[in-house]
Amino acid sequence: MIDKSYRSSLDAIRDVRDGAVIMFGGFGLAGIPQNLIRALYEKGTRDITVISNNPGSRLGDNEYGLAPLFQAGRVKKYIGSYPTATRSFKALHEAGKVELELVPQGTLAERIRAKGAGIGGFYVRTGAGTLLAQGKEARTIDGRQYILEMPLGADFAFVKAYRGDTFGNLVYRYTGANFNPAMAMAADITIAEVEELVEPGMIDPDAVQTPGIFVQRILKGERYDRWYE
Amino acid sequence: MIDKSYRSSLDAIRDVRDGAVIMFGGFGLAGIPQNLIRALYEKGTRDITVISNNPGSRLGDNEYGLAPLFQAGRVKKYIGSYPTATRSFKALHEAGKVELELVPQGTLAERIRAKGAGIGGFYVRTGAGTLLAQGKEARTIDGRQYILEMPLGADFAFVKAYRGDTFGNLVYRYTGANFNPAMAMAADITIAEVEELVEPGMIDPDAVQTPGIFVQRILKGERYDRWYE
Amino acid sequence: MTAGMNEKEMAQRAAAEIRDGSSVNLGIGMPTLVLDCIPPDRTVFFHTENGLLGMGGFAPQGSAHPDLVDAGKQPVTSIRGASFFPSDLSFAMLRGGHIDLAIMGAYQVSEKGDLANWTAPGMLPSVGGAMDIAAGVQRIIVLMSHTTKDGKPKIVRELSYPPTGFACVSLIITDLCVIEVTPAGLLLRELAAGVSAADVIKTTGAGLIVPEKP
Amino acid sequence: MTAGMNEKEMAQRAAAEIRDGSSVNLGIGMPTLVLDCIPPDRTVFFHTENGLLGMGGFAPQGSAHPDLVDAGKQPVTSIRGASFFPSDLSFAMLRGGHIDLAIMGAYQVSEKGDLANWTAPGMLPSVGGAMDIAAGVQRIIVLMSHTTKDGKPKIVRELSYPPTGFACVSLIITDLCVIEVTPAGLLLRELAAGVSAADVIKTTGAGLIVPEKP
Repeated sequence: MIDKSYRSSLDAIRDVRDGAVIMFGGFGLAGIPQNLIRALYEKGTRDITVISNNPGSRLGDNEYGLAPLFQAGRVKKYIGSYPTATRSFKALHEAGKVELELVPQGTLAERIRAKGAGIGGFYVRTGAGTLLAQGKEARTIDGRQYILEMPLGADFAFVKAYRGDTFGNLVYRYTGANFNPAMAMAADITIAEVEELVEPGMIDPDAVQTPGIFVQRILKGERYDRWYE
Repeated sequence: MIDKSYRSSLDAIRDVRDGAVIMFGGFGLAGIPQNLIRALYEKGTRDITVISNNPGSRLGDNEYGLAPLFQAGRVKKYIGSYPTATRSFKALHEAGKVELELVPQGTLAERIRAKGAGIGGFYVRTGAGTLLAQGKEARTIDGRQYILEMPLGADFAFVKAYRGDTFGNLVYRYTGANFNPAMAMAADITIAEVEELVEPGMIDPDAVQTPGIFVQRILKGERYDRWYE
Repeated sequence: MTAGMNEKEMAQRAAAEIRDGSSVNLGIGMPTLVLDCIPPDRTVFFHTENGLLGMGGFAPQGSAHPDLVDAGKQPVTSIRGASFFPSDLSFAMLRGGHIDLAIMGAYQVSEKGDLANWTAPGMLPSVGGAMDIAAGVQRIIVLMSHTTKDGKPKIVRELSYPPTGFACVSLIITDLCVIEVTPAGLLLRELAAGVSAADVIKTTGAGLIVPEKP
Repeated sequence: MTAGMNEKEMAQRAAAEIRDGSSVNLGIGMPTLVLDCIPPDRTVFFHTENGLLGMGGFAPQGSAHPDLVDAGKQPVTSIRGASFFPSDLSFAMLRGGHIDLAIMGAYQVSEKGDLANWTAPGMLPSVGGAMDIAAGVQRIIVLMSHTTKDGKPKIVRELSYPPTGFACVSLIITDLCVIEVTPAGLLLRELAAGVSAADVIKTTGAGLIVPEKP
C-alpha cells in the first residue's frame, strides 16, 4: 500500500539542500505552508530561491510567514509579485543582498501552471509595453500586443491544503487555495502539509482539487497559527 | 435578484442563428448536453461549426449525441479529436459535405482553456513534426521541438453539469466534467444544462467547479437518456 | 463646507456605475469603500483576485478566518452563491475578459486612458495583479484624488510614471469631477458640488472637452 | 501449442513493468487487458485521459453509470483514493510528464522508438489523445502483434505510417518477444516460449541487437 505521509515537517524536507529553488503556496498569510516554512528555517538551508506571491507579511511591527527566512539571510533570489509586503525584503534588496524577479500576479500563476501542464511558453497581454516586458519577446496577435512568458518550475513546492489523504489527494478551503494547486503541479518534489490527514477513500473523488499524482510527500502540520492582518 | 435560469432547452437556445460556432461538452456520451442538442436539432439551425471531442457516438447500429445533427446535414465544419467515432461523419466527410479540423485531444482542451484564460497562443510538443503540425509555427525550446497553438473560442458553449444554481455555478460528477469546464470559459454565451437546478447558496462555495461568471444561461434538462456503449 | 466629493461620496458615485448582476474587482484602498455602497436590491459579484467571486464585506470581529481574505489581505465574508477558486483560474477570469468592471486607484491617467498605478520612479516596485487587471478587464474606473498632495495634476497628457497598461481606463472619478475617456479625448461629464469647470481645467494636465452643461 | 504469447500473456508481461504506486495510462483495445493483471498487493493508479486517476476495472453489469467511463467509453469503476478532473487538467498530467507509464497499441515502431499508432495512409484520421501521450508520458510501452495480419514487419527501420511521436517508445512487447529501444538500437531482451531469435529477426524490419543469451 502506497503511503506518502511523513511524520514531521522536518522529516519531509530533510533532503532540501542549500541553493534549492522552492515554491511556497499562499497569498499574504492565507494558505501558507507555515509548518514547512518553520522547519526550513530550523534546518538552516541557505541560498534559497523563493517563488511566492509575497516574501512574507507584515502585521504592525512584526513580520510572519516567509519573512524570517529573508531576515536570516537565507534567500538568494525572490521571484514574486508583491515584494513590498515586508520591510525586511525592502531593506535586504536595497543592501544588494537579495535578487528580485518581479512578475505580475496572474502571469506568475500562469507560468507555474504552464510548467506543470507541459506548456513550453505562452503569450499574454499583461505587461506588454511596460517595464516588466523588458527582455521579453513581443508579438502582435489579432492587432494587439502580447509578450512571451516562459514556464516556471522548482526543485520543491511547499503547499498547504485543508485536508489530504495518504495518496496525496488535496482539498482546499476558502481563499486558502490560491497558488497552491498550480505549484503542486510544477515542482520536481511537492510536499503538502494539511490540517487533516485522512486515509484514501475518505475524500470524495469528485471533491479532490489536487490529484495525488502531483504530490510526493504529505504530512499533518504540527501547529496552525492564526494571524489576522 | 439575478436569475439566469431558462424554462426549457429550446427557450435557452432561441437566438442561436444559422452559421453559429458552437462548442459541445462531453466525451463519448458522458457529460454531453443532450437536451440542448435535441433542442438544436428541433430548431433546425443550419451551417453549424461543431467543436466537440467527437461528432456523436455509435452504439451497435445506432448513433447518438451529436450524430443526428450531422446526419441531418446541419454541420458545415467539425473541429475535434475523434471523427471516426461515427459512421455518419465518415460518410459525410468522404462525400465532401463536412469540413474537418483534426486537433489532438489535449491540445483541443488547452486551446479552449487558452481562449477562456486570455492566452494569445502557446507552445506544445504534442504533434510537433507530425502531419498535424502542418502550417503551424515550430520553435525549439531547451533543445526540444514545439509548435504554436492558438486559442479556440465559439459563439456558444453548450455544457452539461450534474448540479447548478441560478447564478450559474456548476458542479460536475465522475468523468462527466471532461471538456465542459474549459468550454464554459471560452464562448461568448455559455448555456448550461443540469440534472439538478438549485437556489444560490445550496452549493458549497468550495465545491463549485465552474463559477457562475462563466455561465450566461442555465436550465434543468428535460430528460436524461442513459446510454451504455 | 469644502468643495468637491469626499472619499465616501466618490465611492458612491463609482457604485452608481455598477449594474445589477455584474462582476466587479475592487483595488485595495479607497475602492474597497464601494463594497458598502451597493443598494440591497442589486446583486453584485465582487471578485477578489486571490480566489473569491461573491465577496460580501469585511468580516465582523470574531467571525474572521485567516484563510478567507481579500486582495488586501483583510478578512472578508462571502455571499450566498459565491465560489472559491485558485489563483490560476482567478486570473483566467481577469485576463480572459470575464470580469465586467474593475475599480482601481492610480498615480496618473493619461488622456488616452493609459494607467500608471503600480510603482513610482525610485520605489521598490510591487505589481500584484494590477497589470493583469489593466490588460483584461472589460471596463476600468479609476477612483483617485484629482491632484497629488502637493497639487500636481494626476490627469496628464503623457504618463511620467511607469505605465501599468495602455488605453484601458474608461472613467475617472476624482474629488472634483467625473471624466470619461473617449476616442476624441477626455470628456468632463460631471462636476462635484461647489466645483467649476475652471477649477478642473486649472488642475488637469491634459486637454478637456467641456460640454456647455457638463 | 502455438509458439509465442497470446494477448493475455502479453498483458501480463506488460503488467510486470508496472511498479507499485505508479500512474499508468492504458490505450484502448489490448492494453486494457493489463487492468486485470495487477497483483492485489500493488497499488497502481490507472489514468484515463477523459478525467479519472484511479480507475478500478470495467463496471459490473448493473453498476455502470453513463458518466463514469474510460477513454474507450466503457463503463468503469474507481478505486479508493481516486480523483475525477476535467480534460484540461487530465492532459496537463500527460503533457507535463506526471504520468509514469503509458501502454499503447501501434501500427509501427521504428528502431529509434518513433511511434505510429494514430492513423494509416488513406484512412479518415482520428487522433484522440495519442499525440499528447507520445509527447508527454515518461515511459511508453507498445503492446502489439509482431507483424501485420499479412505478415509484414511492424518493427521497422523508418516509419512508413504517419508518426504519432518521435523517439518516445521505450519497450516493445509482441507475441514473439520483448524488445528494448536503446541508444545503440533495438535490443532483443526476451523471447516468448517456442520462439527463436531467428524467428524474430526474420519478421523484424529493423536491425536487432541479439545478446548471447537474450
